Amino acid sequence: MPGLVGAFHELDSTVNAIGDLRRNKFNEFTVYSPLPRHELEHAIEAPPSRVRIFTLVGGICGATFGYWIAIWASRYWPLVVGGKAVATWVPYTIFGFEVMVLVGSLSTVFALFALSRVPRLTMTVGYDERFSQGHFGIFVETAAERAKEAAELLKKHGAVEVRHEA
Amino acid sequence: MATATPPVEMRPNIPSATIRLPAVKDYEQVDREIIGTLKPTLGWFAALMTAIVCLLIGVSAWFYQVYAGLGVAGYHPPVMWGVYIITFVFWVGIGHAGTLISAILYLFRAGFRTSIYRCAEAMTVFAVMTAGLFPILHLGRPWKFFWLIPYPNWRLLWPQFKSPLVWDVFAILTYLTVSSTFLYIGLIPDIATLRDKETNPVRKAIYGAMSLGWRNSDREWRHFTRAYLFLAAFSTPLVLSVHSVVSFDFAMALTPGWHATIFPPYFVAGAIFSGIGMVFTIIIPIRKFFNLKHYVTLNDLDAAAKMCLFTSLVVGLAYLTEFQIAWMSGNQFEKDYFWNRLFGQWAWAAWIMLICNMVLPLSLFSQKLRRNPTWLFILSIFINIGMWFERFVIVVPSLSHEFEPWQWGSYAPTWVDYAILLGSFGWFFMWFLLFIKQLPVMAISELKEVLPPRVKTAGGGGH
Amino acid sequence: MTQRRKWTAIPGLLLLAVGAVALSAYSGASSSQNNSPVQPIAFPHPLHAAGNLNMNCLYCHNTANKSPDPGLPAVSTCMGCHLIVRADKPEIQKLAKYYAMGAGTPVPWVRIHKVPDYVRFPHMRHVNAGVTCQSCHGPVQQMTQVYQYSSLNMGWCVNCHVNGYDPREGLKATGVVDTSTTVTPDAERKRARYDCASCHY
Amino acid sequence: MIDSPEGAKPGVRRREFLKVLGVGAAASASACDAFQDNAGKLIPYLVSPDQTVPGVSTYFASVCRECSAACGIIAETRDGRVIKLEGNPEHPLNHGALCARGQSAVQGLYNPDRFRTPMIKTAGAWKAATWDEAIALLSAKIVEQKSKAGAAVFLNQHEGGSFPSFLDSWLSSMGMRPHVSVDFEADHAAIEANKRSYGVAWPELAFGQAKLIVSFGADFLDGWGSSVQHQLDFADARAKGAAAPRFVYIGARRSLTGLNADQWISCTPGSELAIVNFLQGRGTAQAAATASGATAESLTALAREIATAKPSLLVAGGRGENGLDVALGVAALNRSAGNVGVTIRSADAVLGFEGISKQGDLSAAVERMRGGNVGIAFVRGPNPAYSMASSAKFAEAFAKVAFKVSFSLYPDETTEMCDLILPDLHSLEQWGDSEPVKGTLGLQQPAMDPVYKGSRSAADVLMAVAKKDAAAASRFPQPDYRSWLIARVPGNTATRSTMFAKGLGSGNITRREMPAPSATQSATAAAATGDYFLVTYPSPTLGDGRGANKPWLQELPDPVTKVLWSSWVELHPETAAKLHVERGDVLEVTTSAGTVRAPALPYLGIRPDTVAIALGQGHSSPSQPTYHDGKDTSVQWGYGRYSRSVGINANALLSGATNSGGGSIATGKCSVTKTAEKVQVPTTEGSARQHGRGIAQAMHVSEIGRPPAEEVGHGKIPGAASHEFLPGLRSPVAADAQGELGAPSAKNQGTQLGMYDPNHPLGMAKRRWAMTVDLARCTGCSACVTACYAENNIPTVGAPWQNGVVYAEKRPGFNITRGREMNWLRLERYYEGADDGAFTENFEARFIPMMCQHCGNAPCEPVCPVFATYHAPDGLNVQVYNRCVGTRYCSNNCPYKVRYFNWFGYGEPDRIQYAFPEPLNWQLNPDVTVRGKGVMEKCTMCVQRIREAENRAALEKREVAADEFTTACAAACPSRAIVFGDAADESWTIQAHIGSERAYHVFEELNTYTAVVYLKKINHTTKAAAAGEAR
Repeated sequence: MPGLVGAFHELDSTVNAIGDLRRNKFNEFTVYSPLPRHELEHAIEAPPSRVRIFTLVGGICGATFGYWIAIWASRYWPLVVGGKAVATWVPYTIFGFEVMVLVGSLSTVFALFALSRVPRLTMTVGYDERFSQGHFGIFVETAAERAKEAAELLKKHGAVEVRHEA
Repeated sequence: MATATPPVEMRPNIPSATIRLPAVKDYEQVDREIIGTLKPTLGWFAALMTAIVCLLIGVSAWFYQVYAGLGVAGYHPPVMWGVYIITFVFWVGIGHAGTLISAILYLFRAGFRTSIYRCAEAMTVFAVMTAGLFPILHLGRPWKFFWLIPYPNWRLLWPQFKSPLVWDVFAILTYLTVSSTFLYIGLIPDIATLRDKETNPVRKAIYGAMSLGWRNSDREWRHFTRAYLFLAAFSTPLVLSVHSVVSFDFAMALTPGWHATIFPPYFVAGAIFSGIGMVFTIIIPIRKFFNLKHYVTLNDLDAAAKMCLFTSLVVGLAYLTEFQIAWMSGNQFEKDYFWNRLFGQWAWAAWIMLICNMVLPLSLFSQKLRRNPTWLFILSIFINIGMWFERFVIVVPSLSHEFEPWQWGSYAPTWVDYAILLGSFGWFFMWFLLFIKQLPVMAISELKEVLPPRVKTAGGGGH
Repeated sequence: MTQRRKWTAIPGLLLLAVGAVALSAYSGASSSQNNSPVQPIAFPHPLHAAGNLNMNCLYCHNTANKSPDPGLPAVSTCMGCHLIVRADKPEIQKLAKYYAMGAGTPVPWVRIHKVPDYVRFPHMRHVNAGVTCQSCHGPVQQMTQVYQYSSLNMGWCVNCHVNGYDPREGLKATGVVDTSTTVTPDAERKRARYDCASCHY
Repeated sequence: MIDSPEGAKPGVRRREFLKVLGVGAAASASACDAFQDNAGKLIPYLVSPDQTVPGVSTYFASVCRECSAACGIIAETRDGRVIKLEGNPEHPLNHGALCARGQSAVQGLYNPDRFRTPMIKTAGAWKAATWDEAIALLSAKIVEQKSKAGAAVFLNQHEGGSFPSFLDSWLSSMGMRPHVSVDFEADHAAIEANKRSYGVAWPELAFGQAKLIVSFGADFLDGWGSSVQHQLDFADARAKGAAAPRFVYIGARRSLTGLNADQWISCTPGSELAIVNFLQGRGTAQAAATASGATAESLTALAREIATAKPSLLVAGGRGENGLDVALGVAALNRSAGNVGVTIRSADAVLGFEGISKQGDLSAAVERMRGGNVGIAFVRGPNPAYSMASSAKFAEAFAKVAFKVSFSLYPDETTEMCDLILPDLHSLEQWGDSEPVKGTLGLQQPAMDPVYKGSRSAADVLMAVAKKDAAAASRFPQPDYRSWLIARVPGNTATRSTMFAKGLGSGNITRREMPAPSATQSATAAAATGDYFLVTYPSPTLGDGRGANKPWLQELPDPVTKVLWSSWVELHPETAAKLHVERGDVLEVTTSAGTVRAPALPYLGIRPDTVAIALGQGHSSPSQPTYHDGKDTSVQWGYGRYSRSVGINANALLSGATNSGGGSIATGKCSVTKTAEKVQVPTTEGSARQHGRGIAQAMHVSEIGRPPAEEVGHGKIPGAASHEFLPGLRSPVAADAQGELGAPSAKNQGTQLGMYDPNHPLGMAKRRWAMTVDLARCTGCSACVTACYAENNIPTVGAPWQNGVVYAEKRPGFNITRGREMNWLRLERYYEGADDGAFTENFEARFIPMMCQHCGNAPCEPVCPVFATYHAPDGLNVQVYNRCVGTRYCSNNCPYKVRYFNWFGYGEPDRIQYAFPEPLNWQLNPDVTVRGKGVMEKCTMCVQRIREAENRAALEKREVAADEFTTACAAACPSRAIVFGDAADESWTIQAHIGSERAYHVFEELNTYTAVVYLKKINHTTKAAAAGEAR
C-alpha cells in the first residue's frame, strides 16, 4: 500500500504530528524513532505488549519440565546413592528454577521476535536510515487522493522532509 | 485552528538518571563518537595477537594433557581438584558483575549503569564462555563430558541429578544462554544504527543480517522495552542462583572447610566483588584509549567503586564468619583445618587473599581514591589476584588436610596448569578484543535515552 | 502482508533443525552390528547345526554351559569326523592342513561377537537359564557366513534383564514353529539382575 | 635378541590359545577402549588339554621357594597361565596364608627381565645361544677343567627337599666337591644355637602356649625364620585378649616385630649379651643397664616377669658379633624356665632350615677362588656379588675363576660376571619337593608350561651334561629330573596322585650329609670406629635383595618406615636435630669397610646412638649405570629394570667378618655426616599421628569385659564405637541407609525401590557384604596389600619412567612423592606417644588396614554426576569404571581417602607408563577390568570373587554357602585379622566379630554406616608405660 513518510527533527513536533494525524483519521501509520520514547507511545496509544503472556507461559512450562525430567529420570532406573531417596524434590528445585529461567527467557525472546515481526528478510517501504540515528519518522499509509492532505499535515508540524513511497 | 496537544516534558527518558553527560550534545554526536571507536588500531591488533598466542599455548598444553593423561597436571592426591576448578570458579565469578550491572541496575534505574553496562555484559558472556571450558578440561575423560547432559540414549542411563556437578551444568548453560541472549537483544537497535551508517556494502549486509531487519518502529520498540524488562527480571535471580549453585560444589561435600551453609551468599558476594574488579580492569583502559571519558564520567566510576567497597565488606565479613564458625563449632576437623589455613602450610595464600580482598579495598572509603581511575585500575588488579587466591584457599588447603591424617598431602601446579590458566585469559581477551572493535562498547540507543531530546520550543505545541 | 510470510521462513527453518537434533539423539545402534568377516575356513553352520545333522551347539561350543567362555571346538574335534567324511573337499583340506602341522598354528577364526572388556558375560548363567543361543546370536543354523545378529549394546542387554526373557520367543528363534498368538504370562518371563555390578567390575 | 615368549612342550598346546585370547581379553582390557579391538582372533586348542575349561580356573598345589621355609602354595591358573598364588590351607606351616614375598613369586615368574635363552659371553660380549651349543660348551669346559675339578665351586640358593642331594651326587659324579647351600637371610647364630640346644635348626615356636614373649632382636615377624608360621601363631596368641601373652622386645631398633611389642627395652647393638647374663643371674641389673644402655628398673622388672610368667618364650636373633653367645644364653634361659618342649618344640621343627651352609663355607669357597686354582664355578640362585659384604671382595675373587656358569633367571650382578648363562626354570615351572615338617612331603609341581621355551630346568641340564660322560651317565638312568624325583617319592601311584592333588604327602626325604664345615675365618673385623652404632637388617619386603626386581615389592611400603622405591638411613629425631638433619637430607654413612649415601629418615623407634639401614636395594651394573627408560629391550643388567640403581646397597658398610655362629655380622660402628644434597623420600605416609581422630583405636587389656567408661568432653575420642546398633550393618538395601524401607514392614516395597527391596524376586538385596579387621591380630606385615595388587590388577606406578612425558623427572617413586600410589588397600601406621620427638621407649605403633569402607551412606555416591559410583543392593559401594568420566569429586568427598585415580594410562599397553610390560600382563586377572586412563578405582571387596561364587552356586543349583569364599586380602592374611562375609546371614563367621565389644567404625560420627568394622587393638602395657603413652 502506498504512502508517504515524513522525517522530523524534534520530538515534540513528532508527537504533535501523530496527534493531528489520528484526529484526521489517518490511522494506518508507523512511527520510527532512534530510541524508545514514552511521549510517542502515549501519543500512539497502542495496546500494551503481549510479550508478558509468552513469558509467563514459558516460565511455567520450564519449571514443570525441570522438575519432571529430574524426577522421571531418577525413577527410570532407581539407583540409591548415599542412602538418599531416589527422587528428592528439594535439590530438584534447582532444575525447576534453572529450566524455568531458560525456557522463560527464550520464550520471551521468541515473543519479541514474533510480535514485532523480526527477523525479516527485507527492509520495508517507508523506512529511512536517519530514523536509527537522530531523526523521528512517520510513515502514513494512505490512498493517493488523501496523500496531499497528509503531506500538508506533516509539513505543518515541521517535517524536515516528506517523501512519497510507492 | 490552535491545537491543544499535551505539553511534552523534555526530560531524559530515565527518570532517576539525575546524572548528565554535559559533554554530549546530541544524538548524532553519540553515533559519531561511539561508532568512531570501531576503527581498528595497531595497538588493538597487537593486543589481539598476544591474546591469541596465549590461547594457543593453553590449547596445546591441553592437547598434551588429553594425550598423556591428567597426571601431567600438578594433581597430588588427596588434592584431586586444583588450578582448573579454581579458575572455573574465578571466571564464573567474573561473570556476575556484568549481569548485576546490566540487569539489576537496569531494574533499579541506576543511571551510572548506562555507560558501562554494555562492556560489563560482554565481559559476562565471555567470562562464562571461559568458565564453561574448565569443568570439561579438568575431566579425566573429557571426551565423555556429554554424559552429564540428560539426553535419551541406548545405555538407558541418565545423569545423577543429585550431583552438584549436574546442577552446575544446568546453571552454567542457562546462565550462558540467558546472558548472551540479553546481550544480543540489547545490541539489536545499535546494530541497526551501525547498519544505517555503514557505507561498505559487505559490512552493511552483515550488520543487516545481525540486526534482523530492525526498523525502530513504534511496534518494535513497544515489544522491545517489555521483553528487555522481562529478560532483566529473569537475569536478576540468575546473578544470585548461579554462584550459589557453584558454591554447592563445595558446600554439599563434607570436606572440612567446604561443608558450610555460609557458602552461597559468600560466593555471590565474592563473585560480584571480583566482577566489579574486572569491570574496572576493562572499562578504565577503554575510556582512556577510546576517548570516552565524557561518557564514563568520574561519577560513574565513583558509584561503581562504592559497590566494590560494599561487596568487599560483605566478603570480608564472610571470611571472618568462617573462622568464627569453625572456632565455635567444637568440630575438631574444622578447627584443625582453619588453623592450618591461617598458620599452616598454606598461610601465604590465605594472607594474599585477606590483604587483596579485605584490606586494600578499604581505601575506597576515601572519595579521592574512588575518583582516581589510576588507583582503581591498580586496585582492580589486586582484586583479581586476590579473588583467584580466595578460590585457591577454598579448594587446595581443604583437600590437602582432610579427615584422614595418613592421606594429608601437598600440591604444586605444573607448567601445564599454568599454561592452561594463561590460555583461559587468552581465550577471554581474544573474544573481548574482537567484540570492542566490531560492536559498540556502549549502548547507543540507551545513551540517547540519557540525553534530553531535541525540541522545537520549550513547552512545545504547534504555532 | 507480504512481509509476514517472508518473516515466517526463518523460524520455520529453526524448527526443522530442532527436530533433526531430537531424532539424532535416538540413533543408538552399535557400529559392529551385522558385521560378517570372512573366516579362514568357510565353515557352513547350516550344514552342521541344521538339516539332517542338526547337531547341538554345545557339541562344539562345549563349555558354553559350564564356563563364562563358550569355547571353540578343538581342531581334533573336527577331524574326529573329517578324517573320513568329505576329506576331499577343499575347505576340509585347509582344516587338515592346520591339523597336520602338529606344532603348527590352530585355526585363527575371526572373532565376531565381542562385548567390551569391561563387561562380564557368563555364558553358562544364560545357557543354564534356558536362553537359547539363537535369541542372542540369531539363526546361526541358517547363516552360511556368521554375522553379528544383535546390537549387543547396553540397552539391548538391559531390556531382557528387566522386562524378562520370553522362553517361547527364544524357542521361535531356534526355528520351532509356534502358531499360538497368546502373549506369555508375565510370571513365565525370566528376569535377571539389573544392578550395574552384575556385569561391570 | 629377545624373542617373543612362547614355546609349550609338544602335545599340550595351551600357550597359543591364551597368548592371543588371553592377552586380548585381559591386557588390552581397559575401561576406555569400548569396541576398539573388535576384530580380535579366537584361537582354539589344537588338541584340547585335559582338565582345562577355558575361562575357568585350574588350581595346582606346589611349594613356595621365595625363602627357605618352603610354605605350601596353591597356584590359580586360567587358560594355562598362573594368575594368583595363595597359601595351601592344608600345609602344616602356613595353613593357607601367604606373605607378600610369596605372593610376588608370580612377578618373578613373569619378570620381563628373565633370560629368554642361554647366553654365552665371548670376548666380553653376550650373545644368545642354543641349548645344544650351551650344553656342549659346558661339558667341554668341565672336561677341560677335570684336573682342577676338586676345587670347583657350586653355589646353590639353599632349598630343602631332594635337590641338594641330587646336586651333590651330580657333583661327585663329576669329581667335584659338594655344593655350598647359600642363604644370605639365614640367622646362622640362631640356627647354630638351636642345633646345640634343641638339636634342630629351627624348632617350632609355640607363641600360643606362652604367657610371656621376649625377643632379643629376633624379628620373627619380618622374615626371621619361618615368619608366616610365626605370625599365624603369634596373632592367635595375641587375639586371646586377657589371656594373651605380653610381648617384650629388646634391641637397638624397633623392627616390625618390635613395633608389635607391648614394651621396648632399648639396648645398644651387641649388648644383649649383658642383659642375658643378668637374666641368667650373672651380674647386677645396674651393671647390665650400664653395659646395655637400658634402665635397671626395666631389666629387674623383666627378670621378675620371666620368673613368674611360665611358660614363656624367649627368642634371640644373632646378627651381632656375639650373636651365638646371646642365642645360647637365651636357650639356657628357656631351659631353666622350662619352656623347652612346651613353647619350643623340636618335635615339629621347620626342616627347611636344615642344611644351610655356614657363612664360613662360603667365605672359604671365595678364598679358594681368590687363590686362583678354581677352574669352574657354578651359581644357581644366590647373588653373592651383591649380597656379600663388599669387603669380602667376592667380585675380584670370582673374576679369577676360569669359567663361570650361572643358572640364574635374572640378569643379576653375579651373573653379569659369568661366562655362560643357562637360564633355570622358575619354581612355578619345574618339579621339586620339600619336607616342611617331619613326615610331611611338599610337592613342587609345575603350574604352567615355561614362559620362555628358552629356559630349562637346571636339574635337567645337569643330567644332560652327565649323560655326555659315560661314568656319570650310569648314576642318572632316568630320562629327566622329574622321573628321578618321582622315583624317590614313597608310596604307590594312588598315593602319588592324591599327592599331586593336594601338593602334600607323607614321608621323609633323606637329606644330604653336610660336608664338614670349613674352619671359620677369624673375624677380620677392623677395629670398629665411628660415633654411631650401625644396624643393617634384611628388608621385610625385599629380603636380602631377591625381591627388588618385583614391582609389587618395590611398591610395597616398608611396614615400619612406609618408604618405598628407595633406601634410607634411620636415625632418631633427637640425633637428627643434633646433626641439623631433616627428612630427605642425604647422609654419608662411613664405616671402616665403606661408604654409602642415602637420605635421612627420622624414626622414633631407634636409639639416639644408632643408625639403621635396610638391605635389599642398590642393585647396580657397571655396564648400565642409569635407570631403565621403559623402552630399552636389551638385557637389563643390575637385576632388572625395576631394581637397577634404585637406592643403595648397605652391604658395602659391612666388614664381612662372621661371628662365632657362622653368620656374617650385620652391626658395627659408623660415622655419619650430612651432605648438601636433599631428596624427597618416596613414602605413602601423610601424617604419622592420628591427631586424636580415633582411626586406629586401642584398649588396655584391663578394659576388656568392662563397659566402656563414659568419656566426657575432650576425653572423648571421635569415632569411639557405640554399641547400640549392629555396627554399620543396618543394611542400606533401601532408599535410606537405616534400611526402614528395606524392612519387611516397609511401605511401597518393590515399587520405586525395585532391586533394593529385600523381597524382590531376584533377591538382589538379600545379602550385605561386610568385613571385620581385628587390630589385635594385625601385625602390619602388609601381605594383604600385595594380595590386593595381585588380585585386582592394580598398577604399580613408582618405576622411574612411569611419570609424565615432557616435564617428567626420571626418579624412582616420583609418582609416589606426588601421592599417586594406587594401593586400594593401604596399611597405615600411626604412632601414639613420644609426641615431643624426645627419645622414649614408651611409644606405641598402631597398624590399621584402610580400604574402601563400603559405606551405607556413602558420601562419594551422591556427588557423582553419572552414577559411576552408586550403592549396590548387596551393600557394596560399586565403582563402574566404564561409566566414570573422571571428575574426581567422589575422592574429594571420601573421608577415608580410599579412592585412587588413573593419572596416566597405566593399563594401556602402548604407553610408557604401562604397568604390566610383557609378560607381566600374563598375570592379569581376567575377571577384573584393567582400568584405563582417567577413571577412578577403589576396593571392590573382590566383587569378581562374589560373582564367581554366585555363578558356581547357580551352576550347582544351590545358595552360596557360609564362608564359601573370601576376599584376596583375607585369604592371604597371615594374622587372620581380616574376615569377610555376609552380615545379613547368621551362619557366616563374620557375625561373631561384628558383635564384639571391641567393634567400632572409623569416623562413625560422620554417619557413613560403613560395612567395614574394626576391632580395637589390645595393649598389654604395664601401668608405668601406659602412663607415658597417649590413649
